[in-house]
Amino acid sequence: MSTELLGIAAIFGATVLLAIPLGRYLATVYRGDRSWSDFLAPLENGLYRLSGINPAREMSWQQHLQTLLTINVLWFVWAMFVFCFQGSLPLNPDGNPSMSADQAFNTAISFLVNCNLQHYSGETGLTYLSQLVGIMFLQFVTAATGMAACVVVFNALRDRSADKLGNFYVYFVRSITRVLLPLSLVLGLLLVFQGTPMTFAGKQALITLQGDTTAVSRGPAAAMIAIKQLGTNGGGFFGVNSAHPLENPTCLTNMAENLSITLIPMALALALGFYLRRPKLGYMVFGVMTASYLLLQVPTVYLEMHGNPALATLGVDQTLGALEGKEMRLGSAASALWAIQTTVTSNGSVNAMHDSLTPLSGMNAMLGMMTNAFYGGVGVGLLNFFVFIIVAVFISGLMVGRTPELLGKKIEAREMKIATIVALLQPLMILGGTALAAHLYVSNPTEYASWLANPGYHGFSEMLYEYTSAAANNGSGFEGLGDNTPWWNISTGLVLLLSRYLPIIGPVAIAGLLAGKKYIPESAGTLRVDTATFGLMVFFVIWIIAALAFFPALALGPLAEHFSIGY
Amino acid sequence: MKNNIASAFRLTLALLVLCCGAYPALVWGAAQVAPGQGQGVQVSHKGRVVGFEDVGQKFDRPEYFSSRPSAVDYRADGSGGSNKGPTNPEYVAEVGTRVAAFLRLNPSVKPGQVPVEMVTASGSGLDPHISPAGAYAQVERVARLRGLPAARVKALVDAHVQEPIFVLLGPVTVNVLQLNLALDTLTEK
Amino acid sequence: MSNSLFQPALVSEAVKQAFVKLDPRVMVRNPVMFTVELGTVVMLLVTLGLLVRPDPTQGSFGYNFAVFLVLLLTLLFANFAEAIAEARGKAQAESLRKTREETPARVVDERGTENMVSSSQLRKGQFFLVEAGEIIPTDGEIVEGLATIDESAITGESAPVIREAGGDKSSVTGGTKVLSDRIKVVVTTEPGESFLDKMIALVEGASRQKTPNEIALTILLAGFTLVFIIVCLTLQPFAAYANTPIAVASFIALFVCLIPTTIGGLLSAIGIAGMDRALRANVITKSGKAVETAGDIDVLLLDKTGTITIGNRKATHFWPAPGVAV
Amino acid sequence: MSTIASLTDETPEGKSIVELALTQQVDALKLKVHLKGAELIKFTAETRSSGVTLADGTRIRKGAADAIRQLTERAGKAYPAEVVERVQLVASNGGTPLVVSHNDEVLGVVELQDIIKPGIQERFERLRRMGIKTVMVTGDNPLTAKFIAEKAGVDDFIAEAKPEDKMQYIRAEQQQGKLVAMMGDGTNDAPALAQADVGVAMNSGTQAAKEAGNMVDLDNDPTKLIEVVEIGKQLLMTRGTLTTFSIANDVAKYFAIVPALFMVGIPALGALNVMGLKSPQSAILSAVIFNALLIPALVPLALRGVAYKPVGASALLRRNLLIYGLGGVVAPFIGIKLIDLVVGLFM
Repeated sequence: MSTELLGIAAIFGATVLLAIPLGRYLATVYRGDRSWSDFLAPLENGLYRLSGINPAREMSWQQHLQTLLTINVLWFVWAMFVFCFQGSLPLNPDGNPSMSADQAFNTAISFLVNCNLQHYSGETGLTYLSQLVGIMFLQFVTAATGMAACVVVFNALRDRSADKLGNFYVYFVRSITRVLLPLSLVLGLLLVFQGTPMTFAGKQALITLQGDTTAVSRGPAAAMIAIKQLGTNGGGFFGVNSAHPLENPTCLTNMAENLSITLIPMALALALGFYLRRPKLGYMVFGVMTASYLLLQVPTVYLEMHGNPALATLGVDQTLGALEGKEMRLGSAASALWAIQTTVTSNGSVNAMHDSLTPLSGMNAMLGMMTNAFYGGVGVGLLNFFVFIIVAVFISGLMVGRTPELLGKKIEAREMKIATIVALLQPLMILGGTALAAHLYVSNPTEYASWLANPGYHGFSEMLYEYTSAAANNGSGFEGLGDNTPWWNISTGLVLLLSRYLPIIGPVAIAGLLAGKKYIPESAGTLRVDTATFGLMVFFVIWIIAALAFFPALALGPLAEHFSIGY
Repeated sequence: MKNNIASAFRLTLALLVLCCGAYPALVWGAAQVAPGQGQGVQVSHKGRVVGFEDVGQKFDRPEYFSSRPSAVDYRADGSGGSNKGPTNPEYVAEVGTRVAAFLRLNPSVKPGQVPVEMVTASGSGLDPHISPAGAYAQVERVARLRGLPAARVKALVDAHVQEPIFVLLGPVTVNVLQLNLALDTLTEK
Repeated sequence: MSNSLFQPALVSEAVKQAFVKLDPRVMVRNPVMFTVELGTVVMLLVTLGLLVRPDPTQGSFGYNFAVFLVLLLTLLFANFAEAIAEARGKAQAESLRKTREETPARVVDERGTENMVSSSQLRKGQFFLVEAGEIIPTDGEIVEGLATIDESAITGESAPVIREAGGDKSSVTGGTKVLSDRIKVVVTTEPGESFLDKMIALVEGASRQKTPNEIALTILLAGFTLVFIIVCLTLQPFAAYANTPIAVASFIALFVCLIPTTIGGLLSAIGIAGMDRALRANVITKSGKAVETAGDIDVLLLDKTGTITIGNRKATHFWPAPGVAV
Repeated sequence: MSTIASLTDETPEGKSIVELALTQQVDALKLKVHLKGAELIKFTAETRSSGVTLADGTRIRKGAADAIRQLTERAGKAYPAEVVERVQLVASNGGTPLVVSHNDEVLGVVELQDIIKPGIQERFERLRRMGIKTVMVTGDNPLTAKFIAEKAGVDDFIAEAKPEDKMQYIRAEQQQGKLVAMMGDGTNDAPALAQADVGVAMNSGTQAAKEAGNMVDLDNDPTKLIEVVEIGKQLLMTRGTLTTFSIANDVAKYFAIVPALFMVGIPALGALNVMGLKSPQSAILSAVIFNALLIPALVPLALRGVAYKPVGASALLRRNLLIYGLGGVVAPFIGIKLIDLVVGLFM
């Protein structure tokens, strides 16, 4: 058991060790400084030429957002087309059908917003073409979108006054060519050599050793799984995601895939410091994120390794931990590690079924998504964190007797208004959605009986988790929830859209407004934001604001379930 | 704005070629020299493909080492967990039934020592592994039903215990398919 | 100025104002406390309803009434805080107002003819004369003469000051008293806009506007309030799912406790008190914003003379030239 | 002799020379005798000297070194090298040298020194720790200005300042994004007062200056700005700390009310009742009572303001976070529990 603990410590440690140089590299690439990857410049220039883009044209924050939204709409149309006609398009060896319009809509939206909530099962719901040019394409470009928006904010925070904040396409293309593609290639190759399929052959029928007839689904999985993990996308090739023995065959792939979840989000947090040439700022952000993350992670590992207390009296030897919904080859510790890392980062891929986690572990997973800023999704996690920084800067600025300022820019009513709206969104979406669903369920429990796979408090947790996952653009689920109904498709779809774009628009707008303000050089009276003290303040703000809003809901779900064991 | 749309459209096309053409082609090319040529590593017995090394299969005949319970009955063209909540009374009762069944099948195992993976469903429903404890608990039964000395079967299990990669990544496991395959080979000799 | 924060006279006035300020049209300016007022009204209705028809799920009448009373007290306390801050300013304004009472003014026209008019009739650009022992009728600048003036009425400083024509010390303030000599003054403000008038308006809070920081903070507090409105509203269906009906009193109590009533109730008192503290330091600020900005100052320009050094230079040595005896 | 020249001089400098003379046992009364029938020569910008011509025709002059030098040299008298040296030495020490002549013959040099206000260094040190740069504005020459600036501990100075120099300095600082405050009284200060972010006019100042600034100091005390800065900081700090306190309170309130809401329906949630409150109803009443009492309890703090200490922003934040953040989390646990003990007696 202690080797399992060492194993997850090694995964986490390796991620941090890789994230630091990657952070430096990201800063270099986005600043446009010389780096070893400059041999890719001709490829990028080719892309700009083909697309008629002038990479030297700088954009205002409004133009950035306009560009971002325009291209997103195009991708949506493209994805809809692929999913609706996949049955008649090539690369469909298993003869899977086209999607219905509403399911195509749901899937397109879900992948467009980098959420990857799946209301289909990969083996039967998609063709290989859809997996590649629909799903995998969106997994690349939506991750790059988040990163590009994040770099716009980086740029806006530099110590000067400016209206022009670089070219969106440049940030976007570089995110793909310099970061996502190379890393995906490395991970994809590792997966292939560990046994993950990369084939265009269809599923294989066979007779098992003891004589049963079965078939094994396959496909061009390795390439897609790599970007799924790296881009905090999470939508798996197979139905059960990385719990599937072909999607995640060994502990080595598990380490690599797990590491890939947090790698870029961690590196981006550090890159903030390197980009602004204030490395301490990056370490502060990283420190707050890590402390908060560990607050969720440590108890979860402990709980999952100590088994399900509800089974305590049944005569089961639980020295291996709680294994319902978990894979033997991965073990309870590595599954607990993944469960929290995937939820704090809005990745949403799973290597164990979250519905079967012990109650408080489930709560920690939800808290990771409710706060949605501990590392967070690629790019967007830092944007969420940025909103908390604004609130923290505001309150602590007042506390030291100065008009609050962030890196030399004054925070005023307009910025506060935007930050408040974005901060409000999360509780509104999660609590509002769950309240409506709970109300519907209570008003007609027989009609909606198929919704909840589990009764009581856990059933409530399933609904709460679903909206939390949607609002965090996470995509993981308490999968017992019968969510392929019009109600869940429509309501989560709306939540997805609002929760993707407002938290991008808001922080970019704030940063854009700040960038246009006069830069005030630091003095002894300025509150430095790259200190441990300010980090403590941000920590305080996130936990008080983000977590407390959900306390009553969590009390009725996981907490009630937990305390009821053996009561 | 019009320019914007045109650029976005052309960039989308270019990236489709790069990300969905060139990149998967590279991975696919590499797969051709990987174990299983990217088709998945297959396992044959007597010249017949009986399964994939990494994909678990159902063993409910008592002369085989059993696999873990599966929510999808090991149908590998799908996958899935039970999604049972930890305190769901129905679920707790089900585990109780499985514990009783396991004890009945393996009378040598004392209550309280039933390995957890043998009575809980895996996440994928296709878990190919059990723990060494889970295998050893079944040795007595399998040996009896196959008419083999228990020590031989135990030695077979010993030989199939897989230590974690780098000593620390993951738990110690036994691949049920390979164990049963070896068992069949041993019996047939 | 007394050090005591709670002088009896001020407190009784503030208590009265605490009730007056319950008017929803006044309360609505403070979103946090306004929602508390709404909650209080609901509590009152529930309590009254229980009188008519007892309902065991809502708890006893006594309990509900107690919750209502505490909520009402919360509102009154918040209003009291604002009122006591205002009252301190008002008391000061009152003493200033006494000095603004109508005073006779001796106006002179171009030909030197003198005319007695009331101070309120003085127009900008007119000239008037003041002699020792008279009160200066309005703000102006000395054009002729020099006088010692007692400004204690507005500064509280009893030592007389010297004002003279020309140079930088030519300004006189209405309401102050000439102690010696005779001066001719040109009126520099229209009636009702004199320094004294502005000061009174200011301390009374009539021209008090929310400062930028205060506005931003109000937005944040409104945000918090909205979050907790969401939390409380959604709790009802949650509780219904869990089969644990919640009494109205509990809902409102939860809501009122969660929203930032402490800062919400004290916010305007803090702002008024800030201006008031400036006033106590004998500084008149034209807006609350200026006080806030003062807190942000990075660079301070100070005149050497009078600030850094005492008055003027002093002779410290005599160095004789060679062959000269002292 | 210089004393004679100064006796008639009503400027502060002149008076101080007399004072100095008195300390050196010169009999002022005896001197006064000399003045009978004397003709006073006023200081003008052209001659840059003043003095007196006694009844017997003796000309006594004092003034700027080069002015007196001109006088002596025009009269064909020697201007001793020692005097030149002394003049330079005095000037470089921050003093103002006045050369005194008797019938165009140089008598010596009077050294005028600025007396720095006692305690002003500490105030500047305090300002520095608040992160505020202090700039001294003076009409003195740069050499003198530098000397005094160093002695008083100000960070920068504007020497030989004309009104437009102040303006320019303020503009330059503002260009860098800094907020500038200044104090002024004269009409020629009005533009600078208007330009500054905080302009404090002296009440004794001209109407124009009072109109241009956004504050008026009734005491005409030039150091008042320091107080105003602290008041501004206190105002913001009070808001910030009370907001923190208010929000931090929610933790304890949750632990009081949430168990109270659900304990009846879900007894297991009684585990959240960490304060061991007596009953759901007493818990709710205690929480709202605590919430209500907090307002009057904090009124004195709101009115007085949170004390400001110039210890640097981070240290200040740490201190306030500890008192109002941590205190805000802990205090209501104690407060609500105590109130519950009392309320419990009645329920």
